[in-house]
Amino acid sequence: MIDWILTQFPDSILGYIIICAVPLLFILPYALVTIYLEMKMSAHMQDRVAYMRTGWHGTLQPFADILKLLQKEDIIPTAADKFLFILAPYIVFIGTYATFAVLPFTSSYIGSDLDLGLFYLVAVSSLVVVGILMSGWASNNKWSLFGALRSAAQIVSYEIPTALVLLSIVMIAGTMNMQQLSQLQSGGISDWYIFGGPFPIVKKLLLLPLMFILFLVQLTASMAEVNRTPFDIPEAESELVQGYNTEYSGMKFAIFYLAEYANLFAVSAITVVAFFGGWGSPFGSFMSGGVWDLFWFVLKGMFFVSINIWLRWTLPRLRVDQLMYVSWKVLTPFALVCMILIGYILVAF
Amino acid sequence: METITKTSHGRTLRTEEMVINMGPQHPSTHGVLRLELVVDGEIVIDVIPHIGYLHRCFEKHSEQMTNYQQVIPYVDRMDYVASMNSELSFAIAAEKLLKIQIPERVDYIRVIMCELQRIASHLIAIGTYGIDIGAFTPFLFCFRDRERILDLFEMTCGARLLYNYIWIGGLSHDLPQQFIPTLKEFIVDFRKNIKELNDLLSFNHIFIKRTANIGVLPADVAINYGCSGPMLRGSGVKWDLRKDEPYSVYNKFDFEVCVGKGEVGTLGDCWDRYIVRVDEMEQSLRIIEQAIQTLPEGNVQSAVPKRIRPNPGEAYARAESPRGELGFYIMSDGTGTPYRIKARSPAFVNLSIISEISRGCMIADLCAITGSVDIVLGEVDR
Amino acid sequence: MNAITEYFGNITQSLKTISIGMGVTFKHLFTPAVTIQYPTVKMKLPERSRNRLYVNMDDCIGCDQCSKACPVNCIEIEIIKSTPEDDLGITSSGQKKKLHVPVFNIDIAKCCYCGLCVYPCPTECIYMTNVYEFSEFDRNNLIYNFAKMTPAEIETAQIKVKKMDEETAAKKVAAALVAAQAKAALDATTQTSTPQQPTEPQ
Amino acid sequence: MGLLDKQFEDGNIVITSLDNLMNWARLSSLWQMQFGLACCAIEMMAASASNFDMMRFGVIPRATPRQCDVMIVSGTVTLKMASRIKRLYDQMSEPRYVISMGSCSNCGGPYWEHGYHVLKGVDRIIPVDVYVPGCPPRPEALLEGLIKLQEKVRNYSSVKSVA
Repeated sequence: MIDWILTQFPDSILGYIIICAVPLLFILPYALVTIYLEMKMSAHMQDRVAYMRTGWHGTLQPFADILKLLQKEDIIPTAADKFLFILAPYIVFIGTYATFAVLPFTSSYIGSDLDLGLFYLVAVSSLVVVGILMSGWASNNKWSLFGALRSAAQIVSYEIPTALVLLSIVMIAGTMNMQQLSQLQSGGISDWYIFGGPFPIVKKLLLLPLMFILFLVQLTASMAEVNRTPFDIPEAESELVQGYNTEYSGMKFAIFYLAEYANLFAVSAITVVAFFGGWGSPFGSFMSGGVWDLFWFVLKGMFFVSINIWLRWTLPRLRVDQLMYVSWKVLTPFALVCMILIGYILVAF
Repeated sequence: METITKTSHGRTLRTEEMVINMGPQHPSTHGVLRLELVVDGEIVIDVIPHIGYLHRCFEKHSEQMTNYQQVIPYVDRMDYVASMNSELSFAIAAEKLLKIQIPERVDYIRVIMCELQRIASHLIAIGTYGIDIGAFTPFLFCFRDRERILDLFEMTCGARLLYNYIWIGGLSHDLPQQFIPTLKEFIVDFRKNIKELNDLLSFNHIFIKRTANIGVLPADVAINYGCSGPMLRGSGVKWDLRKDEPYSVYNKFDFEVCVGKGEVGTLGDCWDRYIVRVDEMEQSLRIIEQAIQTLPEGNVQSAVPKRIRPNPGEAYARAESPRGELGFYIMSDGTGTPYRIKARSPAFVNLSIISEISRGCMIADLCAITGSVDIVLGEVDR
Repeated sequence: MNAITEYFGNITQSLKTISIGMGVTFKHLFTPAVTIQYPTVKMKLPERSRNRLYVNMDDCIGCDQCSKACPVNCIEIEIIKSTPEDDLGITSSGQKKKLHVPVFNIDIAKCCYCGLCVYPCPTECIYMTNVYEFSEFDRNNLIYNFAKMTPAEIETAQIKVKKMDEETAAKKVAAALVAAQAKAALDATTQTSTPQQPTEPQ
Repeated sequence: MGLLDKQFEDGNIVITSLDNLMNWARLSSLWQMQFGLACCAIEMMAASASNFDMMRFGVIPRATPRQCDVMIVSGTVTLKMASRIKRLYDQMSEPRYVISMGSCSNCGGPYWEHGYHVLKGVDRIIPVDVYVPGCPPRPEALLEGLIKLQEKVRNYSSVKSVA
């Protein structure tokens, strides 16, 4: 697909710009659907119905929200650091958007087929924290500052279990390339790494419990990385008002909002690629190839997005120190032990 | 403001305290309370509560009324989450002043209403406490159940929140026909819902970790500060005016006084105060069940005085509101207008303990502590 | 050892309680919603429901009882006496109306919906209805005027009353004059027998 | 107010339909400011709870004034609180609307006569769009006020000469 675009615009920067814009084709509709999905899901969990008045069952609501945010006055507080204040939401969005470059949506499309795909992911997703820190600092609001500092501590801590989990996957797969990673698991449901990967039965059974633990670690860490309940302490509504985005209004806030949802999909996609076979169909070669790949990838991604939503509307929030406890004393040791065991299994069998 | 602390490495660390303003518009101050925090990073060093943002001049107002009956709407608006209990407290005080005997049916209905109101009030306390801790769903479950209680109230007296139902010497209406069956249905459903609430929130491990050992209030401190209600019982003191100084017909019912036991943490922590409220809802259901079984017949308005003109004198009566001991002191000069009315509001007294128990906790804990105190600003400021 | 059991206990407890909680919310995902979709579906209010006040002016006798009972003084009533030849009709309970009511304003914005005005009304003409949808863009629209009299009617009523008052005053003066004369005559006759008539106290 | 506010001298079919679209977006996504003052706040909470579910109208409670469209003044405004409400209103970003909920914020309510510490109507400090009477108004009454506000927003025109 990328080659095709480049052939259409030979030797021109325009081709690259178009390539860069391709993920937007996915993110924007996805964000609209997810906002709607989240509200509807949470509402039905709480015995109510949510959006009903715009279109059929309120399906047009996300459009209304976005259009309204477009019209809102864009306030920059007098005492704010104007440059950073304006820059921050874009940095957050860029950090999230950059991860989409290496997500293998189908077997034929990947933004950039990097050999260091997973490494790039871990590196680039830390950019978000810079943006959040910026916004918190530039707002000149004490609550925002708290949110930003909490977020920095949180994301930095949770990078480590994520990295360890991904490292284990890299050890098993022997590649950091996201596309190859998906290719390895394309042989149907039994080849997925969550079920031990495409290995002989003994090795598979040995890997299975470890992979399950790693999956739980990854799920928890990914929730923390996107700042969602029970790890939403940077924007903890009942403590810090809105945390780092307290002072943001209108479109700038919309960008934060969009970035949050895009990030949600990005981390879910990482889980999917690492454990659930990426774009691979669960039935092996049946229903695979072309559009089916995209279908399976998005379906699996949305499944984990829904799990995130489900957890968000069930659980209370952790405290800052407890958050650190979970990361450093639970997730990191578990991931480390699993990684060592996996190394042993790989060598021994 | 600059403090120099020694780190474990022996080097000195220069930190500065920050003054931060929480409220009057803040999601977890339950209304218009303003807390002035002095924080060192996330650690709260000092809390100074500022009140008066909802001062509605209740006491001055009641001295302007031409009739004791007219005070009741203002009593309603004092503790707007538990109006029935406030009304009962005021009615008892006024009846004491007037020296009137009320029919037994009135007493029974009052008890049913007050216990229903106690459940409704605790539901709000529990639900908003969930929000303080970050769980949104329990709040909506609580409000769903509360709505059914409000339907019962509306069926009886026509209003959902501020009832003007308990009058001096009687009630404004008798119970409607379909009240008892609807109430019985509600009791059956609500028992299940309490269990569900416990599954979802009370025994959730994150919730326990957030509230256990936080804001520990030792019994002696609680007594010294004059705390009452779930605040005091959460610290393990068995003090409930319904049992210890029975008013109305509470001595006829069999129920337990719920106290905190320190099940998951230290005795007197936020979780204990929370669980006391959950347990009290079950006890209220027990009282209601007993009351509807033995509900006597009678006319609810037979003792309502045509003209309320007490002899010069004074009276004080107290009752157990969902927040604690709510007392009214009424002074009469022999005219129809009350000469002086003073309310002893439990939320005000309970609130005063915030700065005592929240020193050294984190900001997130402070939200948990304010929530567990369960203040209603209308009653704090009056 | 204790620390280790606590550590693993914490983890298992968290996983267990989280899954229980998730079970609860999952169950509710498929229970029907309790929402009443307000503008399309309206809840049937109970009979005793207390909402907007209404005054049936045909029955109002202008006794001012409701206004006195109101704790917030949001009812404003003015009355004009009627002349004997006026027939103001009777209320539905058969009571004869004796007073014109040119002004009967209720400031619904001030009203506290306590219902205290309803009970003292002798003709049950003021009552709370179950209308609750009456929000306004302008606050002045929330002052409800229930009186039906036109300005012309008010004026004629006032003139009549004035005339009647004047007549009665004149009558009174005449009567007083007659009485005074009679008294003087009486005084003159009794002066001799009674030594001292007590005068009015200062 | 917004980006397109009063930028056009007169309307044509494009601007009018764009107006309609923009107004539709505004009216169906009125984010509410999450703050309560007194008794009415409880009914406001009840209105956003399951039984009445204000979110059906696109109303989401936001804690920060910057991201809100509608401020529901729910309860007695005391003189001490009045300055805070004014400040919160100033912090909201345009276009912003105010619903005055209940007797107290309409005109002081039961405290209008003797309440020495009560502001006699919130419209003395901030402009009010819709007055919802009641003490406290039923949740349905608040929703009706919201629908009234939506009607008001629907008829808004960004063209100078308002028909």
